[in-house]
Amino acid sequence: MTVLEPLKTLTQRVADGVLLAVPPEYSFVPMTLIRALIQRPVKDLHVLAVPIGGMAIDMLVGAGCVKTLEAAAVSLGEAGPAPRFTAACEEGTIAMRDSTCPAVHTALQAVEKGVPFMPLGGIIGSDVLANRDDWREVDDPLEAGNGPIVLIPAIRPDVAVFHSPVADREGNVWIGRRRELASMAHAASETVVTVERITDDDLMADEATAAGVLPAFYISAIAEVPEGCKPLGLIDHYRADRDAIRAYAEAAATEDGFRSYMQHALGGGAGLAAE
Amino acid sequence: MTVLEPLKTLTQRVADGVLLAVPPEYSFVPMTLIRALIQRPVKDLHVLAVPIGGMAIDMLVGAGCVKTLEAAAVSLGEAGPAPRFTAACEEGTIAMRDSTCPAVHTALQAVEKGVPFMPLGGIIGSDVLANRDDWREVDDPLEAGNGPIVLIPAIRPDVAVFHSPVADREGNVWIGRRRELASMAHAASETVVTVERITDDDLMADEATAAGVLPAFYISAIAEVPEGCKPLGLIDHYRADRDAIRAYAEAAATEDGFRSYMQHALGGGAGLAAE
Amino acid sequence: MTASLDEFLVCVIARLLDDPAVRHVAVGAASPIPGCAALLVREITSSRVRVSIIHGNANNPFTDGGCELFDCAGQGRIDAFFLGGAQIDGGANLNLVGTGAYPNIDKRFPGSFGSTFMYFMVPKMILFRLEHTRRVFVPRVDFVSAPGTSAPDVYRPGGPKVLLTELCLMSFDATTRRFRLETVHPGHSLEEVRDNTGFDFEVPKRVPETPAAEPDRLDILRTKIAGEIAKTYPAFASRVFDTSEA
Amino acid sequence: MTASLDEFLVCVIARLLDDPAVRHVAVGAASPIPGCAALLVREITSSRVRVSIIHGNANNPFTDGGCELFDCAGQGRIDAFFLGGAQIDGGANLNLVGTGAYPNIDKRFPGSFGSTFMYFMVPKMILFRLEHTRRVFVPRVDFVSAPGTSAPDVYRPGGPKVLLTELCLMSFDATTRRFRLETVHPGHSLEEVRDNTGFDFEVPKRVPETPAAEPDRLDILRTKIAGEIAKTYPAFASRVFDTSEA
Repeated sequence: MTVLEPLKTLTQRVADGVLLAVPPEYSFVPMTLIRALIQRPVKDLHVLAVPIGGMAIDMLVGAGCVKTLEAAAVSLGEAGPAPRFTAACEEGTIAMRDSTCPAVHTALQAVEKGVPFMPLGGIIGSDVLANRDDWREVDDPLEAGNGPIVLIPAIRPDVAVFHSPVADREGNVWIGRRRELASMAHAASETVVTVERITDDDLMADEATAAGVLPAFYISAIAEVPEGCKPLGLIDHYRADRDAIRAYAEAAATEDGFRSYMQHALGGGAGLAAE
Repeated sequence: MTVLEPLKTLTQRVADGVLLAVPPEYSFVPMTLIRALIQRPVKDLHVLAVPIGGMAIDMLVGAGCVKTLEAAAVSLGEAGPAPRFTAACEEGTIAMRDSTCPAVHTALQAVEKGVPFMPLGGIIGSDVLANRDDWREVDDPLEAGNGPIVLIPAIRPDVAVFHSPVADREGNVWIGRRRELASMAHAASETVVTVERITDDDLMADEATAAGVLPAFYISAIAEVPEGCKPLGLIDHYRADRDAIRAYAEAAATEDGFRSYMQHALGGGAGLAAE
Repeated sequence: MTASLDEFLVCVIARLLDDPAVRHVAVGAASPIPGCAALLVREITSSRVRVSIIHGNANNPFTDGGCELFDCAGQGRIDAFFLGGAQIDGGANLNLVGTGAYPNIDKRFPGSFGSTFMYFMVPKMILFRLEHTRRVFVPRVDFVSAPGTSAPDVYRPGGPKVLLTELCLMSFDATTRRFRLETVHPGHSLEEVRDNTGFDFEVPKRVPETPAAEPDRLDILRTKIAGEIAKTYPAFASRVFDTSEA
Repeated sequence: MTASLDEFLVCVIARLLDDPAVRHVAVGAASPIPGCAALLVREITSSRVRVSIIHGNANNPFTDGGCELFDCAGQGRIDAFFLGGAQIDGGANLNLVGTGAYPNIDKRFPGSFGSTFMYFMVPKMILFRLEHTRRVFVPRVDFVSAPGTSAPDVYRPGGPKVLLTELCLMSFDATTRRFRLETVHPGHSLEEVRDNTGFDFEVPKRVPETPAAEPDRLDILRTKIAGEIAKTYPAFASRVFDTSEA
């Protein structure tokens, strides 16, 4: 059964050292949960950006919570480069596994389908491939003249996290057309969700909206966290606070600036892993 | 641009000899279109059931429109075996390619992803595999100790057909949670759709329902055909007419019974291919 | 209360599913008796057991299209599933395609459906075939829709665990590749099972009788489950429970 | 009406897209100028050209999640797309990852995004990099996010066709694996292009000037497109078209 619980206990479901899947910047990013994880602080995460990262991953990296990071890119969008990610790569303080967007989707879809790998076009001749000892370029295994192709091994996240506008009491969660959240949840061993609100309605009852629902049996636990994406946006609920994102980008340009920003963001508390 | 046109011209988009993808019995089956194709009559079809067939495919087979059929199964559900399919297999009048449900989905998803094949678990040691010279069992191509696996080559339908409750004037089509219709349309070169009605609303405008919409750029043409699934059902619109399906099952038990049923169903007109 | 054969079988299956390892039961096409059993277990476990009925909308939680059931099984999220077969042999091989030398079929059946995949993936695979005759239970199936066992290097987290018929309940041992008679239904005998089974199977010294339907469960079945299953299988519900059709 | 550089570049790209072979233009992350050009071409072709802007909801027709853009490209449903690069070399290899000896990066950029796939799949791939310096246009990229050309046995229906910068428009020939200067923007010269390009490229005998922005298109851009692009790129629209932010 899906559990409805407070954020505090929900946060405990992301153990130190897990492989954590995080949705892309523009979609359903659980910023309040991320800040709570940093506050704890969570340690030694292996983070998979699905497929790109933004402020959430930059903060986790800056706070020293991340051991390895797999992503097709990390950036703050219109606010520019992700400063702590950039610094961590340049200083070599995280192990970065560069990927490309469809390869992340493919790796999750392999788990979704219960197969150990899936093929993906393109990629051949890139240094992305050259630096991935887990990916494999093979001659057409059908022997049908299709040429070489790259096989992407499955990636099974231990925990997937996201924030949604609404869940019902059965644990069904609205995702709308952000179906990469479905693939992420299908692939992950556990999926932990924060939502704006819990509704007493049955989200599956109406065929008109059921298509946008991730069924409860993929969801481990849900916490009600209003405004849980802020300062990022949540579709149909609130827009991204561009001033706040720019302020973060400026503050996080230096290690000291980041630390004082985070101390303020976490309510002056402790909890930066590097301390 | 997606074209809105009458059923008569829409029918011409299914040329003789094409590889035609047809949705499963319980979902969005374009029965009026199928009857119009039989009336013409369409010839030498290669039919792909996605992944199982029912009355629509039984009628096409009985009317002599089908040269080869790939399906995981064909049946009339609670009304019993599909009589014309059964007879055609036993008499050897169609070339039957037996598949299994997830293999059909996998073959379409390979086209969807632009790759020549996809792996699928299970299957090994079955006579389904033994009788498919296109499928290929290979040793783990990752050489990671995963054991043997079957590779399913991509299948690209020339035309996919289905019936939906509603489309808008841009050509966006509602599919709800029947997402196999999306895979089918993504994989097919052309997708031809009948709908209960055309709406002046923009189906993509509301985020709450957009998740159930197949975007217009996958759709070649749409015809407004009220009650276009009957005697099968259409979700939230009308239930399957079980008496009519049983009457079909009884009539089609013999070749003669099928022919007189179809002559009645097609309005007494001509058009059975075998005539 | 006397249970009909349908109701008796529902209760047998319910006992097989009322097992802590079973968290999610899926029920495929044209399976009203397994469907009833799954819904009954959901009821008596206060929804600890999830039930997914693939056809129709009632109790169908899937929102990702026709592939989702198979994906779920591939992910290990389905703990129990049901398969039948026009022929089943002593190695638990299933034939859902036809008799004769394929592709020159003598008698054609609908086809393999998802069995060729599901039989490998679902840990508790329950074979359910009402008709217990030598026509069904053959020495060797004419066509293997799905094999009962696989070589050790084949990825196979699932496979056949039990076989339930109108006569008896058998278990299947993937190591010995043989069925074992567990219980014989009331009113039937070991000899009757032997006479009607075309393959050899293990018989323990003492073969108990299959327990009767539990009265409390039978009551729940008739009061709460009958209407629920009618949403998916109206003809079945009408025949067995005399529900009026919607 | 004088066009700003942004507006001028929008009109150059619009001419590249106003081509019967282009039925569907997709625009990826952080690409406001290509986004404006695509919307402009949609407007002047009466929506013959479809436009999909990936980020945000406006003009985003996708309903199948983050993979749909890539799936579409793999299906051959995307005719034109845009890529940039922190470094681009004379073989049209792109580097979006960083400078230095990877993984010991000197200067890190965001990452390859989908370039490693899209560069192979989209027939009309337009390289768009405003900054035209030897820092960007290098003899050999430090990291190949996506290669400009591939061996003949590699499935590659797409690849680079043109390169547009603040100075000029070049074309790319996959057979010779070289860029060719097509036009130089008004106010700039061949010498300036040569001085600021770190790789060798073909120069025709006569190098025309890049045509100016068409006044009628510029008018449409300012009146109809400005508001539309603001839905996806508010900061850009505010800067270039002085739209008030929502």
